[in-house]
Amino acid sequence: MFLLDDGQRDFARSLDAMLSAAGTVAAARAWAGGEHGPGLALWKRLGDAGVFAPAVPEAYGGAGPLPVELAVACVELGRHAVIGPVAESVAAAVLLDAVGGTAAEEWLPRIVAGGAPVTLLLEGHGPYALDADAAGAVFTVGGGALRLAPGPGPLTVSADPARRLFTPEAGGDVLAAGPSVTRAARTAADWAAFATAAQALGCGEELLRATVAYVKQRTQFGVSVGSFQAVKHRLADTLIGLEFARPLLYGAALALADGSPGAGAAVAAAKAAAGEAAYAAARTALQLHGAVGYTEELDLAWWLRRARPLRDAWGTPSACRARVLAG
Amino acid sequence: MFLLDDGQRDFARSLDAMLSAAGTVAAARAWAGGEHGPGLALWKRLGDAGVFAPAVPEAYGGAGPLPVELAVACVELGRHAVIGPVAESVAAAVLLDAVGGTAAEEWLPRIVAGGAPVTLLLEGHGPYALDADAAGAVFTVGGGALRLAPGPGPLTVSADPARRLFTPEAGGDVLAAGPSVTRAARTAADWAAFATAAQALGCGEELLRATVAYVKQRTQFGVSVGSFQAVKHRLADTLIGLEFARPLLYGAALALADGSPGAGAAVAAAKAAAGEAAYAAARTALQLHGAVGYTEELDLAWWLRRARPLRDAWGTPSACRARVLAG
Amino acid sequence: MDLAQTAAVEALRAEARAWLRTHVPARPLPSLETREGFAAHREWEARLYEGGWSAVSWPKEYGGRGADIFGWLAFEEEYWAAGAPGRVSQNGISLHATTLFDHGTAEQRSRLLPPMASGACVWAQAWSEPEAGSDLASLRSRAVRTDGGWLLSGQKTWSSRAAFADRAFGIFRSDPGAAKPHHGLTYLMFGLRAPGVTVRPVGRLDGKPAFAEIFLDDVFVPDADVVGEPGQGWRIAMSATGDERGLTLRSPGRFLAAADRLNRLWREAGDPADTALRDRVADAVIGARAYRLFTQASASRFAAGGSAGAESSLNKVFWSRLDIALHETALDLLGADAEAADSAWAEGYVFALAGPIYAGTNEIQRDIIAERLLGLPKGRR
Amino acid sequence: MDLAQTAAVEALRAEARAWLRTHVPARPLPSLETREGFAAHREWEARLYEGGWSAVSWPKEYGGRGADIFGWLAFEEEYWAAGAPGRVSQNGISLHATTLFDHGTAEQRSRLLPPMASGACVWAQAWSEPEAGSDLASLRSRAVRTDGGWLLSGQKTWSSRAAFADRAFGIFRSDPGAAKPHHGLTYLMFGLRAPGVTVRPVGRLDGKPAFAEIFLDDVFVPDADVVGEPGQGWRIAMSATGDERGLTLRSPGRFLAAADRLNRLWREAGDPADTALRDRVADAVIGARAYRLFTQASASRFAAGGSAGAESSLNKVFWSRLDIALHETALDLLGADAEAADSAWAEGYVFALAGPIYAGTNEIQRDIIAERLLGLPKGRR
Repeated sequence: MFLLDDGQRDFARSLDAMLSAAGTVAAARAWAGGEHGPGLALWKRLGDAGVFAPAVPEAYGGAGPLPVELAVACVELGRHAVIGPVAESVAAAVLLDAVGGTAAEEWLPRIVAGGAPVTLLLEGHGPYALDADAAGAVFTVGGGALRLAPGPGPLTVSADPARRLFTPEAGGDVLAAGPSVTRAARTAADWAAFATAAQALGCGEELLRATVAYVKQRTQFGVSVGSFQAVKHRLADTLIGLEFARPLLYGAALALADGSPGAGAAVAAAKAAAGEAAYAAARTALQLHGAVGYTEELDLAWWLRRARPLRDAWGTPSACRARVLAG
Repeated sequence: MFLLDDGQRDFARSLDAMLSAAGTVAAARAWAGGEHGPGLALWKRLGDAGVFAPAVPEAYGGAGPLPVELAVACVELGRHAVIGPVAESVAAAVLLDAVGGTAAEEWLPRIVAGGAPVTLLLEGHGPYALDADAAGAVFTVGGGALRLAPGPGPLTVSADPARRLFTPEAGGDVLAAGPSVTRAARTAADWAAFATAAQALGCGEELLRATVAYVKQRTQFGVSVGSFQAVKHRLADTLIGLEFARPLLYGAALALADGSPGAGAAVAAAKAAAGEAAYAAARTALQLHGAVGYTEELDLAWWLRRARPLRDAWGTPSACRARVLAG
Repeated sequence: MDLAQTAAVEALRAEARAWLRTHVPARPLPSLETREGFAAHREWEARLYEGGWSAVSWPKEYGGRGADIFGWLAFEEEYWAAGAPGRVSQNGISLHATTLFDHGTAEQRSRLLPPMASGACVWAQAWSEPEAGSDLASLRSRAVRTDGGWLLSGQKTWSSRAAFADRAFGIFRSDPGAAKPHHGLTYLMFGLRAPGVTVRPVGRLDGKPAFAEIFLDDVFVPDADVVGEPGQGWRIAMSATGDERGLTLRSPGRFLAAADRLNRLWREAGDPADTALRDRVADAVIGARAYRLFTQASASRFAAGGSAGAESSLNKVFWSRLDIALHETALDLLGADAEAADSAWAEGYVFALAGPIYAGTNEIQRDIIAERLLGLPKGRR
Repeated sequence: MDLAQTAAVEALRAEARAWLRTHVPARPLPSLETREGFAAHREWEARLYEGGWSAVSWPKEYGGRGADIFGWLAFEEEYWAAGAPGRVSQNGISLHATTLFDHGTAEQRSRLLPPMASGACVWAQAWSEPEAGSDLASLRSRAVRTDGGWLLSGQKTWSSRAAFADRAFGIFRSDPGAAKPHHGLTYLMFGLRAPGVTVRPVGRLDGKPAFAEIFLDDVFVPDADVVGEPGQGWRIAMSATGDERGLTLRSPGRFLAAADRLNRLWREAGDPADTALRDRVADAVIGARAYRLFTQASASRFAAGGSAGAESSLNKVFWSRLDIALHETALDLLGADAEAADSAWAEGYVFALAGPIYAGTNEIQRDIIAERLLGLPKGRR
């Protein structure tokens, strides 16, 4: 059956409950200001809750690969605007597992436990390593070599201030090299796209929920804003976008689980659909909140500003569409 | 002033009045069935009304080039779903005038008088010559030579049955040859695109008018369909599309009148905008008429089916966009 | 969570694929919406029936295979992937038959279903009336009680397939004094060549008589051809348009096959550098895949005892938009040939244009989504 | 019909071009929405004023050039094409000044306009309140009559520029007992650092304090700072947002320059084979050209004695959509750099996002278009 089973649903519910109480927006605000304490504490709780276990094999203390469970977790992280290099830690886990050796032994148990976020930069995926200053390790892959970057490098401020972009210092120790590293990096990028698609879906779902709640209580011209047909139809379209992205996400999870040769294309389809749906949800949320949504005073801003970076990170819609047709 | 002057407005009004009484839909129905009588009679009246004079210089009995007046006329032809090779006759006039010689002397006076529609096929603009079986002459330009096709060739039925597509027989007498023919053909194609853009605008305007009238009188669930906000907003968007295409059309007319080097790009901008706006108007008209609009029983069908061919003929939106950026 | 299917479904899929490979006509049949094409499609239904493929989800006793929803979805994927002809019996098999299973008598089922499945009797629907399109509750056609049956009078319109079909089903006002407009309606069946029936074919945009107006003048319908209780027509008709119908109105197999054809057209005719068209082809492929997986999820919920409900409105808006976008993309790919009316893409485009209008306009579907799924206030439009 | 301009307009254009070539700062000023940038933009206004370019359409006596609408449009084209800084005095010059010309006294004009034009006094608007966004008639802030003037109390919000500006203009409820909600309002001016005024800057999405909340606690306004008759505030405010304002809210010159920058970015950074982005760049170029020509037509009608009326709603929806599409295209062209917040494109994108919301949401504009231009029924929404 193409439905989450009881265990998967329970996992989602318990994460949702934990994150609802965890003050994720306060952590984001601090993180944006360069104060990592609350974010790292939250990260530890994510590890305890088993968020990273689906990305790490049992041999290193995880439970993976379990892409469905990973999607479930990342949707909840997106729903709660959790900060940190989530997709990057997932991708690093996949990369290190494929490469093996001491780097895997050193870092995978820490990743699974939430001991430290790690981040990475893969050739062909832009110049930035997310949140490198807060990461326990900054991995880079380029020219067939996996390296540990010597430092986070300079900061570039993102449109979402809780996403901190760094251009890692070049060089660093080579941890592994050869065609297997390049292959592993390709797979890792697919997993990063997959985790990002899941976060985008969760982000879009929360934007829709918050906007529906707002238009129900907000009145203009003496009536509920939510009673205007134009508002209703725009929200209906937003729901359609999200509802049809979700099965693509879980379909991609099953393709990753099978190691199917079409997994990359399936991930790309999910990423394009979830990214576009989440961005459309953000545009809708902003328009229907009106001026108050345009400020950083509402917590909503942490979702509004994240939707577009999530749409583009680890595969723009255009790149994903090309990948879908390439098969 | 960027406004039609009194004479131009009078020209539009008198054409509108003439065509409202002329039974243009009946002519279209006959034309679609291969019966040319009513259409050719209408064509003669177009000539008498001065529709083709703006495309033909005074030396041949016309009044041109007067692109603004030509746009005014073609908008009205589009508004009334007038059949026949309108853009093709305009383009042939421009081509023959540039080439000169006996062909110009023979055909331009007939074109201006509405004595016979003529059609043409220009290399690089698809395989079809519109309405070749009803045309007094079928001109072709290919390989630097202007020819008179020996026959209309076989018929291909169009999605708009009143647009009859022919693949003219190859060969025929060479009327002129050389680089000047190729240059003239390029200019002629711009004028064809311009006349088509004008027809598209008129077609879209009539689709909007008819749909607004329909939703005002049609009721569902006990209220006027036109009172639903979703309907109102869709019609508002349709109006915006048309209202912003119109100045592009007249801007292109002025560029053609000046012989400005950017005239081709200006025509392309008008063609893309008017074509897309008219097609959007057709989609809106169909959706808001509902099932009754989906039949060929309403006269509306003659506009609904024409909008898309007008969007694509003599330059698809994509080709026009490329031309705009090429300058 | 998985997409694994039962052995029965996989066996059905394999058997269907094998049968279709040897039976699907090599050349496309003439258009279903012409007299000649209608006859050819009726013959094809007979061949499907002989193979046991006409109505796979029906019980075996009526010519089906007792397939569950997953079996039906698998069959549909194979059917459309094989390039098999359109289904002239669709109105009967997926709409009227559902009603007969839920509300008909055993006698009605054994009398009506086998000829429906074999194509011997093709059914048209007769819901809409000139003043009652999306607003079915305002129906005016009457059924007046008479000895041993009812006399039908009035006018039906937008009756798909009625130009060439044999019989029709619809609802009629049997109690004009009923308290509410959707009370006092009765679900009845009648022959399209019965005395008092006049069928006037109506051409759709491409001129093909895809539907008809039906004029009824004291047409006698025996009690045996009333479905369910008189006066319950609205409830019966609505139940057939609900839940599972949301899943079976347009199968994902259709769109998977169409997106696949579009992708092939793109590889053959497309300019590889034209990313604008490439993105639209990719969106069609993604959309078809999304629709397939969404339907698998809905079917899973349905099989697990859930109900589809307003979800089918999401479905309707999605596939109808997908269908138009897919065909518009194909036409743009065809360049100058797009204008030619006699291509499969052109016919598919005209067919797709009806999607956002019929079976409840997309505007109404969005109202339903907003009110029932998002809980937004009703009433103001 | 032509696009030829008068000799006066062409002379103005040539003079403006020459002046701008030598005066526009070589490096972009810091963002207008920061304290540092606000000060730099205020200095730029002083330089514009010295050159006589601050308010070209004002009469010469107040520091303008008496240019007509065509002159203003030509100046704006030159201004933005030259890459000149954003206008920190825009709210005053194009909105409040219009009101002063129409409804102010000679004393008010000579006292207030020159410092407005020189940047010595930067004005903020104070229309909206927390419970009155697009629905201005429900304003609650009060003006209570006192000796020689009025006492203002209440809260204003979404006050653009108020974080760093000097004075503000707005309407206040002076007669709470008036029969209708848009009666009994008065148009007043007050200092943002006057006793009783508290300004709380509000960060927009990118954190910059582009507007502020203004809390008023018995703020004294002398009678000399009432514009027009007390009680007529609604009519006065509406007249400033009508007709010509539809033309001058966002000049075509802005979008022509932005589309031109986008086209350059495309040529530098774009993949020539990427027709998907190429089409969007072309649409921005076409859109900017359409907006320019549409505005020329409106200005011509206006100059010929026509009124703009509901047409300005077409305008508003068009440019606000164009602005967002243009900036989204630029961001997509920038690739990974799109996410960086400190680019002109990123700031322009955030600014563009406000377009469909402010000055009457696009939803309200579409209602107006449907009702006033298409004659569709009012009331139900």
